[in-house]
Amino acid sequence: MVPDHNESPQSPGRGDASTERFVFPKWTNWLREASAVLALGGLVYAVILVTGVFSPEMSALGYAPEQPVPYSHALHAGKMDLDCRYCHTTVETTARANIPPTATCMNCHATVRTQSESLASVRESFETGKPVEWVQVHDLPDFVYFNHASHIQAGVGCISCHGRVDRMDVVEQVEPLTMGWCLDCHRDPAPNLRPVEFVTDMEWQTAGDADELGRRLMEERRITPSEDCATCHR
Amino acid sequence: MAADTQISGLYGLLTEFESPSVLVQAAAQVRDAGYRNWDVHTPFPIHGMDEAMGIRGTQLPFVVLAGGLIGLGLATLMQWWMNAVDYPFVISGKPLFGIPANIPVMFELTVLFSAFAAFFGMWGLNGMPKWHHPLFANRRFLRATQDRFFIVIEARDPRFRLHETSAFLASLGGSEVEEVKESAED
Amino acid sequence: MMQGSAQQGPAHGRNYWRSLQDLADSEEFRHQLENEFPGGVDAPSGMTRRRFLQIMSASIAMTSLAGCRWPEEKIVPFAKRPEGVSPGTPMGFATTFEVGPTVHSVVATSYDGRPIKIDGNPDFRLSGGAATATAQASVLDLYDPDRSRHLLNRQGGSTATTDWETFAAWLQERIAAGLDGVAILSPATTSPSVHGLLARAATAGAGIHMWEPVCRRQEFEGVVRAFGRPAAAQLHLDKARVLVDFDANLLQDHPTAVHNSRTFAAGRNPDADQMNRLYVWENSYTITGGMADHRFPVASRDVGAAVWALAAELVLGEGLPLPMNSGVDRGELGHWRGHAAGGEHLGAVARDLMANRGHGFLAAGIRQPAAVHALVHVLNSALGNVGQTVTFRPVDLPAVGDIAGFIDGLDRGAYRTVVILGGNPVKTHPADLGFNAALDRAEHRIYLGSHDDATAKACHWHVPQAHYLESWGDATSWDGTHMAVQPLIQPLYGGKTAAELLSLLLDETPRGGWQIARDTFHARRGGQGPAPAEGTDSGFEKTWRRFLHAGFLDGSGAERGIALALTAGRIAAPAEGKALSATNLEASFAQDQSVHDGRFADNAWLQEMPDFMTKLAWDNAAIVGPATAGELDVKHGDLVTLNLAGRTVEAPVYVLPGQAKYSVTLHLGYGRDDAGRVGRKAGFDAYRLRTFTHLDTADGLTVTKTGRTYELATTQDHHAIDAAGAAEIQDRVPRLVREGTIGDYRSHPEFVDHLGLHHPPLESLWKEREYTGHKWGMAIDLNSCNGCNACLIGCQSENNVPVVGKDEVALGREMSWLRLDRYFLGDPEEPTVTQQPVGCVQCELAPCEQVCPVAATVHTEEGLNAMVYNRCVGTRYCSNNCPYKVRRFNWFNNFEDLSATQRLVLNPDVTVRARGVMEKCTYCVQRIEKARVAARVEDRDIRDGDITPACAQTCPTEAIVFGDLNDPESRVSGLREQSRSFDLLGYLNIKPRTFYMARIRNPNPEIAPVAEHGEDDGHGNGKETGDHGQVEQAHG
Amino acid sequence: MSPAAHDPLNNTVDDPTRPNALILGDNDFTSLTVKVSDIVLERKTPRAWYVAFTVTAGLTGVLFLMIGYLFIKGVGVWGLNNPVSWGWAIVNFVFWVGIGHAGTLISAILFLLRQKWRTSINRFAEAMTIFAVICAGIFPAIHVGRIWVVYWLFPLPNYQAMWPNFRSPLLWDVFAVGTYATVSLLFWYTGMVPDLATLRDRARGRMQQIIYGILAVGWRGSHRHWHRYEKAYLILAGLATPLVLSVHSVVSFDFATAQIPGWHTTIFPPYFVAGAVFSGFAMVGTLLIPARQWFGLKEFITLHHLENMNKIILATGSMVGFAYATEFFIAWYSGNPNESFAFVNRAFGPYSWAYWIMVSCNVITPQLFWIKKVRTTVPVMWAMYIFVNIGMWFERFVITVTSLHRDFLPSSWGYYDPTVVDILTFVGSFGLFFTLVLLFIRFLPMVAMAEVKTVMPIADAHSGERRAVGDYHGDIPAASPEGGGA
Repeated sequence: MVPDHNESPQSPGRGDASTERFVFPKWTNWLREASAVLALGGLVYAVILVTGVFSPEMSALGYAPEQPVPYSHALHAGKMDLDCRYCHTTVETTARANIPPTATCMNCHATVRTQSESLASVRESFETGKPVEWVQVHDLPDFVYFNHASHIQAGVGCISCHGRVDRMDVVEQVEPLTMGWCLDCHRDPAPNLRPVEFVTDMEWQTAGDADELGRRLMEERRITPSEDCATCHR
Repeated sequence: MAADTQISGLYGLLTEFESPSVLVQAAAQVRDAGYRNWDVHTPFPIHGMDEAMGIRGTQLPFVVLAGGLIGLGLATLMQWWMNAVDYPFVISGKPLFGIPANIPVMFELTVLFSAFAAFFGMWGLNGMPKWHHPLFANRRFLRATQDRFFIVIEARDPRFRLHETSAFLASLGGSEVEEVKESAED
Repeated sequence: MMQGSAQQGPAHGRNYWRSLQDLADSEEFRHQLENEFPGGVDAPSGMTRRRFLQIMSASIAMTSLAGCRWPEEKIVPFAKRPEGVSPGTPMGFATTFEVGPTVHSVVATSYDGRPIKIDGNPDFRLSGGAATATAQASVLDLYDPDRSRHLLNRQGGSTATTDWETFAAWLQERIAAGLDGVAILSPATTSPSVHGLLARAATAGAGIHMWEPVCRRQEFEGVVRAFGRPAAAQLHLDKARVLVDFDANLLQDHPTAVHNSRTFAAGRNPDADQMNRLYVWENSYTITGGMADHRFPVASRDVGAAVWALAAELVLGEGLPLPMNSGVDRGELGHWRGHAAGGEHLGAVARDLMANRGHGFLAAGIRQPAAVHALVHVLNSALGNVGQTVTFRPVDLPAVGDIAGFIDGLDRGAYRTVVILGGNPVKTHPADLGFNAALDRAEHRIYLGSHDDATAKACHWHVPQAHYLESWGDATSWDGTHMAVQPLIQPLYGGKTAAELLSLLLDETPRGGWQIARDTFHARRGGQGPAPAEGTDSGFEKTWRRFLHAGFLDGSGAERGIALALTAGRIAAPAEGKALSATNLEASFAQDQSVHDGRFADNAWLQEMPDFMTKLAWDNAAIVGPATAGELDVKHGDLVTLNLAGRTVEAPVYVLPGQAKYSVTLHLGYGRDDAGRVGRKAGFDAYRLRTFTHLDTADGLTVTKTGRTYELATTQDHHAIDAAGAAEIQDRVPRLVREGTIGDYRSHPEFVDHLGLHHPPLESLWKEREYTGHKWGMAIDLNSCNGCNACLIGCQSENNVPVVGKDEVALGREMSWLRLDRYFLGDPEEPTVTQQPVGCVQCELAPCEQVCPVAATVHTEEGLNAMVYNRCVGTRYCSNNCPYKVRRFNWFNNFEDLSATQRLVLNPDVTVRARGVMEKCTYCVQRIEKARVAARVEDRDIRDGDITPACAQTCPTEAIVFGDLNDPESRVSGLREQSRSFDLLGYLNIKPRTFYMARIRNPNPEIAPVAEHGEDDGHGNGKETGDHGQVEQAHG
Repeated sequence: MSPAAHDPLNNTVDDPTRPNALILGDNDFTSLTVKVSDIVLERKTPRAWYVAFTVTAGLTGVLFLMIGYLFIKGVGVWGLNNPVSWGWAIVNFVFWVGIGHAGTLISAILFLLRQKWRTSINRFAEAMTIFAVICAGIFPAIHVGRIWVVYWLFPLPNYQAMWPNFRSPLLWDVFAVGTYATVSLLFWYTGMVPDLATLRDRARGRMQQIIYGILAVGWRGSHRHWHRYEKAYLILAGLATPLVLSVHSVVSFDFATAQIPGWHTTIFPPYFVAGAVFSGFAMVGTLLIPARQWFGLKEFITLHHLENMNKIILATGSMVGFAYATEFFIAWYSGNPNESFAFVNRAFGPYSWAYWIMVSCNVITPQLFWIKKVRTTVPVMWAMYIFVNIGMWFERFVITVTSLHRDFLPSSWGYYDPTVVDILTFVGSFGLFFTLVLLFIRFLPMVAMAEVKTVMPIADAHSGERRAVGDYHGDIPAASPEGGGA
């Protein structure tokens, strides 16, 4: 864009031809719209980043680590219909749902599939007393105090948090287990409540309206889930 | 006619003044001559020029008002929804929503949104940023931001006739009238 | 990764929240697992439930930091789960903690096999659920990283690590010929097993000597002089209406101090018909002195004179007849009548005692000579108190030599092999006996000790001593009850007990601690020979199990005791020494309430625990009174040289109000240059001035300034208070710590209301929230609280409160959630003192909450001021706005330097707080939630008493009561209704949930004419009626 | 007065018949443009600038080192403790925010009040405002315990489903300071666009033309643009005026809504604003005097300007002094013993040294500006500015620390000493501030050329006509030569 004008004013107010002028090309006028779009897009991107990508949902959902023993819940809890509490014995009475000791496995596997290769490490553990190191799937931060017993006693089914474990060959996390997700249920527990006797039943469905049943159970059992911070954080 | 502008690639005609007082009178004459697509370029805002050019008030205050109201509404709704509806906390035994504690944020967001409205509204109404303009190619025009005063009549003005307009401009008391070319397409 | 850093911060974020589970896969932990519990258990089935290896494996192991998700965690279940154990559920076991002759019956809480907390044994009469600060802190010693980890053999300057078997083989060869030439130096112990073994050793020819730096020898001698036989005096303070404490510090330095505190507090109920009255003569303020209605500061050596003067006043002034065999010469009494040490009010005290014959009680402290004790017993007998407020349990004192005999034996060459059963005598021995040189003469020196300390380094063999939580054993309580010591954990470092070492010396087949304790138990029940083998005698097993379960053998003690008759020979009057002056000061050696005699120097909780009176942490000091300091021209923090009979030590000066003139108190047990990392730099070594002839007090101390100063870290008065500030404190304190006399209280029960600040009626700008469910609240009775610090350590242990070290304390960054505010009022030479425990008071209109920008501290539906550590960003605004300044900020990562072993002590029910996070008392919300879950599981409501915060649980005087203010039947509601209740800073209209009960003093009207208390608010008649609980809000 | 009257650069003569000129020397549009823009475009950067820049950049480095250390170790590296949880960081924050008030005040309030003398100094003052607010903004961000989660203070959607607490004054601070910084930046930038266009059009280097070209967003002096521009500027000034009053009011709420004696005071908002203006003007003066000296701007930033600033300093300094007195009066009059003690303790307690430094610098020193000789003698006034800066820092120190160190319960009384990290962080913030100032005077137009042109006598399109009262061009000397630009 060479200027077409060679006359140079001689005053100190510059405009002299001694230097070349840079004139922005015409397309630069599009940058106005482009920058507006970029700014808006950036804002949307940041919100998505914070709410979505930084959220545990992105990293935790679908987490299905390989376990040292290829134990299939689908086989044991599904096909063979073992009750959850056969192995996770303390779930009704204590904060933790225990992982069964090797001895529990050997209750059956002392006689069943005694030569199976995949059970070799179980047998070894039983003989040496060295425990099997399972990989924890549902892992809350340590500043969160979750109590299995009180949830079981309130009639929250295993399925509400752990999903259809009876269909999982490898256990995977199906719920986000975030604070917001916990709060959803604490604020409106009715849909997730069932009679206590059915908490471990994966197939259980109410005949009537789940919400209505939930509300009735809340009343009967005086279930008023707390939203206090101190309930879970102390 | 506008048509011959297109053909010649002419953007408009420019004339230069040295004193603001002459400029104001010249502008009034351009206004009186009935031109519409014309402008005055000055290094600083000149008092009385609005009248001389016949510019009516800008819409900007309404834009700002709208921005301010949006800010105020957003602040009120946000504080109410966040602290009283979506996640209510018991804080120092206070009510979940109380105007006094929310006034500072309401005020700040009102001002913030108004300021954004004023800033972006002004540039938007001015059609800016606009880094490219035919006038920038003119050497003499560089002094428009320094110490000289210009009147430019665009070729697309319905009353624009190259020779008549040129003569009219020359009669206003400025220095030599110059043609400004439309830039080539990039 | 992203998740982890967002929540927990960069770099070492993990450590903050996960300290428990973190350790599981660390190198150190594996090392412990594999190498440090190598042996089997010596009691096959008795130990099953506590098999550490198995139980530890239940913890959750953490592995790599791999992946974008937060780190993978591993769950390591049991291979075979022991019966009755469910992971993550704490269990309590009764055991016994012994400090010299003091025995604490405790319940230790075990979490996945780790002992994490010590509480008093609620079933045992003398503890009643309360435990002293020392007993509670003892669990930390278990995890002390500086404990000896190996059996060491030092020969000719080289140190070799060896093992028990090698040592046992060597020792048995050495003593094959018998125990002649063997000397055993033992600290004091009450263990019948050890006593039995020592007696057998003596029979076998060994020389037995005892050295306990702070012992009750003179007390027993006093009983012998008065009654002709040794006995342990059993105190029944609840029956006493007038108590006179001569330097005895009954509420702290007594084997039944916890029980004494409780019974004393019971006798001080201002609403009962009778309220007891306490007179104290002592040189340095003790907690007992703090509780006194009348306290007379007097040099420790002059306490005896005060007793004589009181005796003279009683006998000659009030005509108290002296009983038969009193051993007191009436003529001699005349000499003492009106002696200056007794003070001008002695007549009034005497009359008070005479008026309450049979309901009085006099006691002398262990630092007083036997003759003083004897005279006190005579007076108790004469006043008819024996059999009422004091009874006796006859004991047989073992025939053992003292440390002088031990040194003599070494010097004579009689002892060639020396076995030291703990106690670190190289550090604690009297300075004048040439102990170290004598010890060097022994050919073989064996030391059983917890640390590789100075004594260990002076010996050839160092056997690591087992912590009591790792040990089997037994003990005898003050009332004679047979107590059980049982382990909760396998010895971490292969430690042994004294009994086990003695068994190695004496038994052909050395027995383990379990067997020894069983055998002794068997013998105690009248059995002959060894205890029946396990499972062979079901009757025995049943009682043994009951014994272990309870922690003591029920009925084996003398609950009442008996009255003894006087058989005294002539009781010698104290010798009058040269008058004390600024150039002839008294050095008074005292046990320290933190480190005792130095044995707890490595206990960080105790080191950081502020002294209840000086508020000094991490140090001892030469304590002088204000007037004496003025005469000596020394200031607080000046470093001075103390010179006692040519022995010198440098010490910082602490000017303490109420210290007797010309008496300098020096606390023992500091300056341990042989201690571990915790105790090494703390304080100065007072043992270097302490001689065998003057173990308790010595004249002739001089103080010279060095011109240097020393930084003393205190948790109160962090900075010297200027005159205006001091005046303001004097003005302000009566409004904060309200107190009055029993006279005021009876005539104007609402007097407490008038002590507050005058202010218009308090109104809120908004409609206040109503709490309809539970409404937790706490009452703290200032009338009972004596400031013993037990609550402080209980809180620290329960809530993972970090230790920050001396430098941080000096800056004012101590972390204690609960603090004891100590205020002196009145004349600095004879001030009164009050203690006020202050933790978060859980204001309903909490000022901290409204200023938190991220809502990290909010109210729960039950009115708790919850602190959410994981939400806190650390603006510290809440702390600024807290009028009580009870919030504590983690200025650094306070857990960074803790090893995996040290982290074992942390309570997994409470979040370990990160750097940059505010923390505070939450009324032990974890216990509230636990009670709630328990109630939910059992489908019932929470009952009053279901929830006891750690501080309330351990309070010896039951001064802290927690409960539901909405439950009209709860204890705390009842206290709220009482007219003594008041809110601290209630006029700020913040509605604290913790309230205080005013202290009521019971001064002798003869000494303090009926008082001005209650009138000194300047508007005494402006009383308004109203809810007493809300008095301050209704009226100022 | 007579010697001063002979000084051609003295326009502070008290002569009611002859108003003082705002722009001195024989200047027209051209010479003004040249003199100002050549500082940026033509003049060789003085060696002193490089020396100064090296020093300030080094100090900025110290600031970031200290922040890094703080980040690694924790807030404990400062001298804070339990009663005194806020120390130098908050003091520095309030100090810098206060300084940041002068710019917007000059731009906005003086603009609305038609004080034409503002045009020479407003650019500089606004720039200083931005830089001071940047320095201020650092402190609240780094003073929190967990810096990496400080974004929780913003109402961002998150998986905890939590929102900030809008009742907290700290949150108000976030909004107030954030808004203030944003609006100040918009205002400053808006004002600078015509001057950036001047630089663009005078620049000879291609890079300069491009950069200033981008920043000038295509400004070409169109009057249709000027029309909206002036409206927008007026609106922004109108918005910034309550804002400038609100920012320090909100900052004062941090203290005033707390219940610590010495903080819990209704007088704080006006008192803080007066103090802020006071300290801001002092800081503007501190920087302006060397700048006008070294860059030959005495004709545009005249003694008259400085004198006017000194009058404002005198006025606001007196307000501050009055506020100090009022606090004591109310402390006594309220009958609240805690409040009374807080003030007795301020004046006579362990921190009395800080209190008396504050009083001497803030109350006594500015009173000397009653004397005309003092307020028109440059070195003297510069020394006074330094005193005021020191005094105002101590004011914040006194308010923050002495109130905290002894509050309700004597058991928790303490004392606060800064650590080396505290001190270096503060010194480093000056480094950052001066670095930014140096960059500003090197790369951006220090004087608002377009605005100054409007107050030059020749700018008046109606020159010769009778002036209306209160007209924007009010004070043009009648005797000044007409049409100087011809």
